[in-house]
Amino acid sequence: MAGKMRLSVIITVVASIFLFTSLAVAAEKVLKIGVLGPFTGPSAKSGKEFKDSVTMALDKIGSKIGNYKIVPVWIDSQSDPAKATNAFAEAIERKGVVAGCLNWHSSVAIACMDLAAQYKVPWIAGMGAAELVVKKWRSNPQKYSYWSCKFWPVPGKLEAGQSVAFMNWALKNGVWKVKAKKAAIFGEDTDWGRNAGENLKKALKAGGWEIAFEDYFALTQTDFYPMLSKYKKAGVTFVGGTTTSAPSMTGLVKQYREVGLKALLFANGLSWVGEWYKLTGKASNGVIDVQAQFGSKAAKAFAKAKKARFGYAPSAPASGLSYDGFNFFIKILRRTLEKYGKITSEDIHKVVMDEVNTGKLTFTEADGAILMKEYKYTAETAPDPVVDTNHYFFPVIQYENGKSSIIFPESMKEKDFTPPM
Amino acid sequence: METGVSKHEMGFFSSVLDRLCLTPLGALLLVLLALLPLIPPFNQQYLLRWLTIVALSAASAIAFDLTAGFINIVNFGYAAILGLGAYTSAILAVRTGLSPWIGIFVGALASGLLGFLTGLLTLRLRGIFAAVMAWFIGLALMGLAIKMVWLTRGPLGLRVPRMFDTSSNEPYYYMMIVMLLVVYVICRWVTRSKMGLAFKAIGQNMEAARTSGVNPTYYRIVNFTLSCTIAGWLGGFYAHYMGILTPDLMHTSKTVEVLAVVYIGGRGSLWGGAFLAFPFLIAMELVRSGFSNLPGLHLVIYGVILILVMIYLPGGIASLYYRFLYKPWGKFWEFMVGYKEND
Amino acid sequence: MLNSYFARAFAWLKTAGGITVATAAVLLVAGTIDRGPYILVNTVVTGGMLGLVAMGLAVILGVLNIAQFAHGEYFMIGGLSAYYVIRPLHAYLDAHPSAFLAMVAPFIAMITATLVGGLAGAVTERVCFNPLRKRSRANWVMNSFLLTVGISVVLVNGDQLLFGTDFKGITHYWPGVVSIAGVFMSVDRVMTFILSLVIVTGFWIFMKYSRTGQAIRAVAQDEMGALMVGINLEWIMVLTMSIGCAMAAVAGASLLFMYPSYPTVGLEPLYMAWFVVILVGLGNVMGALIGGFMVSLLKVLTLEYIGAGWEFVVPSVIIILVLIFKPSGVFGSEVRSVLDQ
Amino acid sequence: MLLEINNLNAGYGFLQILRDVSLKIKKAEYVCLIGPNGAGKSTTLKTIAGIIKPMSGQIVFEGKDISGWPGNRVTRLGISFISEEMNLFTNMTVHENMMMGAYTIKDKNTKNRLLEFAYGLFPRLQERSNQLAGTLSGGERKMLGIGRALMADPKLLLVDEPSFGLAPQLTDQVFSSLDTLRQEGKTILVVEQNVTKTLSVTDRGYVLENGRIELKGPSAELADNAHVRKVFLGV
Repeated sequence: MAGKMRLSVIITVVASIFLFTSLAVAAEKVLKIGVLGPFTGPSAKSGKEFKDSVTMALDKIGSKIGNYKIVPVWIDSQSDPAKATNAFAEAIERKGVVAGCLNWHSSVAIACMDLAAQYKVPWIAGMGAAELVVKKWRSNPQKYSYWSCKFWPVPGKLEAGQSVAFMNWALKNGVWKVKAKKAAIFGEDTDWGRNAGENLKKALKAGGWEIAFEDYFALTQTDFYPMLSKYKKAGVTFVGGTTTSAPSMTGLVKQYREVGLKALLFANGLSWVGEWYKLTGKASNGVIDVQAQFGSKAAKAFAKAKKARFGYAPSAPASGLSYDGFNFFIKILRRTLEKYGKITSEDIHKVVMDEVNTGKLTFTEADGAILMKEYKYTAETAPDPVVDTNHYFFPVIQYENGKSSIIFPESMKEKDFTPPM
Repeated sequence: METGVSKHEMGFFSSVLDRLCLTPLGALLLVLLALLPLIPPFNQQYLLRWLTIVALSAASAIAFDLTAGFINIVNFGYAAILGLGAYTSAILAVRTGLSPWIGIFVGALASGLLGFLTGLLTLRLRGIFAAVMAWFIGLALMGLAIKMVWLTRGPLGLRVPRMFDTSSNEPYYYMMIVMLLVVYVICRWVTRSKMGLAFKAIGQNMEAARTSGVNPTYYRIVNFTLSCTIAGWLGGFYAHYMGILTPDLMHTSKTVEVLAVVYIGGRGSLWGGAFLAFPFLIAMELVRSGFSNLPGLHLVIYGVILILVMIYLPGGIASLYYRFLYKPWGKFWEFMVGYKEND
Repeated sequence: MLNSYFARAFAWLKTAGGITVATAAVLLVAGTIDRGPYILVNTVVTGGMLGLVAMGLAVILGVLNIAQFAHGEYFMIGGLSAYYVIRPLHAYLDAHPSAFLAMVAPFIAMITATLVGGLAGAVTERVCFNPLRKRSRANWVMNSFLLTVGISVVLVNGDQLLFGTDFKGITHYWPGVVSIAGVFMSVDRVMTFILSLVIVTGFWIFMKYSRTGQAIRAVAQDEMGALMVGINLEWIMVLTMSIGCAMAAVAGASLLFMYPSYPTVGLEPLYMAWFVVILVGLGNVMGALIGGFMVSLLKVLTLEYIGAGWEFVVPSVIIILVLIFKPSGVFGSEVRSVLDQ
Repeated sequence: MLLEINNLNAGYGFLQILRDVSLKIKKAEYVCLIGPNGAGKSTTLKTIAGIIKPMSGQIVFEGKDISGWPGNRVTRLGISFISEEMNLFTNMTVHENMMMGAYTIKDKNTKNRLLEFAYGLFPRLQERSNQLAGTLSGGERKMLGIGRALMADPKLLLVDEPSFGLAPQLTDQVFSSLDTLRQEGKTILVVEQNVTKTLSVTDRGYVLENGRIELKGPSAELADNAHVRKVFLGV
């Protein structure tokens, strides 16, 4: 019993120590910036990639902007909007975060937008792609301008549009022949999966495809034999969809080979987790995808450096986009310092409003962007970036032995499309 | 739970307290809670936000304890039933524009109805079977919330109008504290009436209770209905406080969180979990934020504490209170106000 | 003689178990005729795996009366151990090809996983359940259940702290695809199916004929009686927990090609194992195998006729119905067990 | 002395039931323990059998102090306990139950010999050897309980309420089989409610009241004792 008492005493003491240390005012010229990500829970892997990318970006500038020392504050969203808001508010009030960047889930974005507005703390480069985020943002652009520079456009703009555009092109040019335009859509049963599925459906219908199936499965699903067998029986010629869950996606790709489905597989998000090839092996040959690539020299160097330092092959969206997002953020901070001579939440917000959201301040390859040519926001597109081949753009790629090559659009093509056999 | 002192012997103050089922210590803590937003460091918004969520957990713990600690059935679908209340209120607000102030009560009714049905369905079942049944009802409910996209928007998340048109947390905090008190008083009042005895009798031995004239059917259904109604009511508050609802709210792990608080706090005491929630959950938050380099550490600690309590301290923190503090405090109060604690 | 067998078979068909099995068989045949042989093949192969996961749970439930909520975590431990054995072996094989080693390497991984899982189970029993049992047997089923909830939380987050969040998986154990009745499937699946049948048969023989196996059954039926005939209860409890966890671990190891090991991988196997165990009756070990096939059929049919993602809703509803009308499971007797308290 | 108990205190949790109980049993004796309900008769047997841990006191069996030993070790030493409710393995056949009784014996020949002896004593069991124990009648269950205990080749049999829940002629049957065992040289300690019957067959007896040994002596003397007659026989 004494042990129990001691335990509770220890807990109380630890708790009060935390409280008191936190009350100590931060030293001058320290700039605390928040990094929001899912560091625990089902998406913890993406959170880890965020964290490592931010660490690398900080090391590059020696954690200094002018005479400000940058201190990152990791905010664990725990993949849960309620918990995320708790951590978010605490980071701002207790830890003194003046601004921040990144985020993964749309539901977290929607909950934290309100807090960013309430505390007037600018937050940029959140990934939550769902249309709901855009809708909420547009319902009060002034208020929600604190949550700006969405770093992943609504899926319809890129993934669905690009893949269907590619298929239309391939069919027209005879590089791919199908018996019937019969498609099956799959997706994880989350905001992301459903939204992407909806958009793909729209794009396919517009392209004259018949949608034979639409299946949304749980994030934990790894057995797709029944689903794929069903597709095979019905003779679908295109299977497309997305999931952020690596076990699901790699399982699906592998099993799609195993059941002998001869359709073209559009597996959006296959390489979001660095180890994907360890999980699929050759089964991924011929699968197409629409996504960011470590294409440029700088990007490849980054991927190599990250692998050397942290021991895993980074994924382009989680590692690359978070790296770009954070560097963009640093650029905004520098601009703020240059313009106002100091960095405060209000100043950063002014820069975002006056220069970023109007398209004056962009983040380009010259600035060190590794995934996109240029991240640019305009009044029309905000909070989404400008999407085209010279700005934010995902090409269509095809996997071959663990590597991917751009096959579409033709202007960027690295390799010819190999149709499924 | 007969009171040792008859009503007219007590002073007005004590009599009011007694009607509210509070001990002077409890009342003091309540006053402290009410004043907390004025005391640094708790005058910061994030701490108020934490406290609001913690108070919500505390209130959930009380309602959960009403079934777990009294009729000895662990409602493993508790989070889902709370979620049902949240969704009902939220959908009404979004679709029909119903005021959240009415909506949360409609949500409570919906959850209560489901609680009534669950109570009916688990009548023939005992112990682990009833827990598993409630679990599967919860899983089915969560599955429906995910799949009925046309109604709930599924995992896309349902945006919910907030209760107060302010970004400040104070109104929510005070509302939650009032709700906490109401939940406590209702549960306390019920459990110290004759019904509470019946609950305990059923929880300990259903057959014996039946033979001694207690009708388990009636009491079990009443218990389930009441507990679930409260859960739904709290769910409504959650919906209109967070402003977004996803089916994740109904996940089993959310039930586990409440369950851990109840068991560590001391089941069957009602106040144990509610009291513990404040220091414990806030300490956990601090561990999480203090050791952000070791994500998940706080959950390991959480689990280890639950295991240790289950093995070595089945009565939870409440039993420590009864063993070490209750009597000395009782004497202290007797001395100070001439009031004799009972209960 | 033949007549009496028929009579007994008929009588059995009229029981809840008989009706369920017969209905399942009819549904399976109807589905197969309607949609094709892949329904049958998928049901059978998935069923074997489910049965294996569920059996470990049923053993622990039946003998120790512990409603294991952390079963998925031992599944995760099995996958993890197999991963750390098979990765270096595969790396070695890439450098020094050897047909024989390629054939047996997966077995080495699975055996290691079984041993690690068994050890983990034994440690859990000694560290958690034994002290609880010593302290109090009152309300045992509920208390031990809640204890497993705590164990689950610790193991999931401990795994994340120690091993990180990477998806530790492999492409395959044995390469290649085979065709059964015109349905293609990977060699791994077929092997896992065979393996699960072998393990289940071996386990059945062990329980039925070995001295220790009989002692385990005896403990399950009457602990006091077991003590009276001289069975060492503590040893049997450690052993049983160890066997149950080892079964989860070997399932996790043999399914590594489908479920890479990561902290929260255990959730789905846990749900599925519980579906099976509730369906057939708590603690009915052999029924768990049949239940595995039935739940697998349910999954396949749900996916075929209703759509993905409903695999949780439809079985949940069916389980609720089972619990309402046949709380002891479709094969269970009406005798109230200790689990009923 | 086969079994010697000195100043035994035992109970459940904080509730003490036995107070300073002492008793002695010689080899091949047939001893009974009688007393009113709740006096602690079953508790005594359970404590000897190792099912309940004693709070203090000594249990010496064949010169070995076995107090506090777990039940399985006590059984191995040659003490078989037959509980009131039998604790049969209801989902096993009669034969399997019997074989479980011989769990501590590894030698096949010994097992067969013991099985033959037990079936010889209860031919009814042999007839039903393939039936599930759960389907037996009350009398048969009793026989199986005793038969199973005999399979461990015990030196000392502890029998709790052999007549409990049985019709009179079945009770007689059970008692006559105990008598046979006794003639085979087994030592038996029996706890009974049926005082007249018990005292008429046993050698010696102890009277337990409120957890204490109140009287002891040869059974015939006890049967004539005024106190015993008043309390138990209502005469």
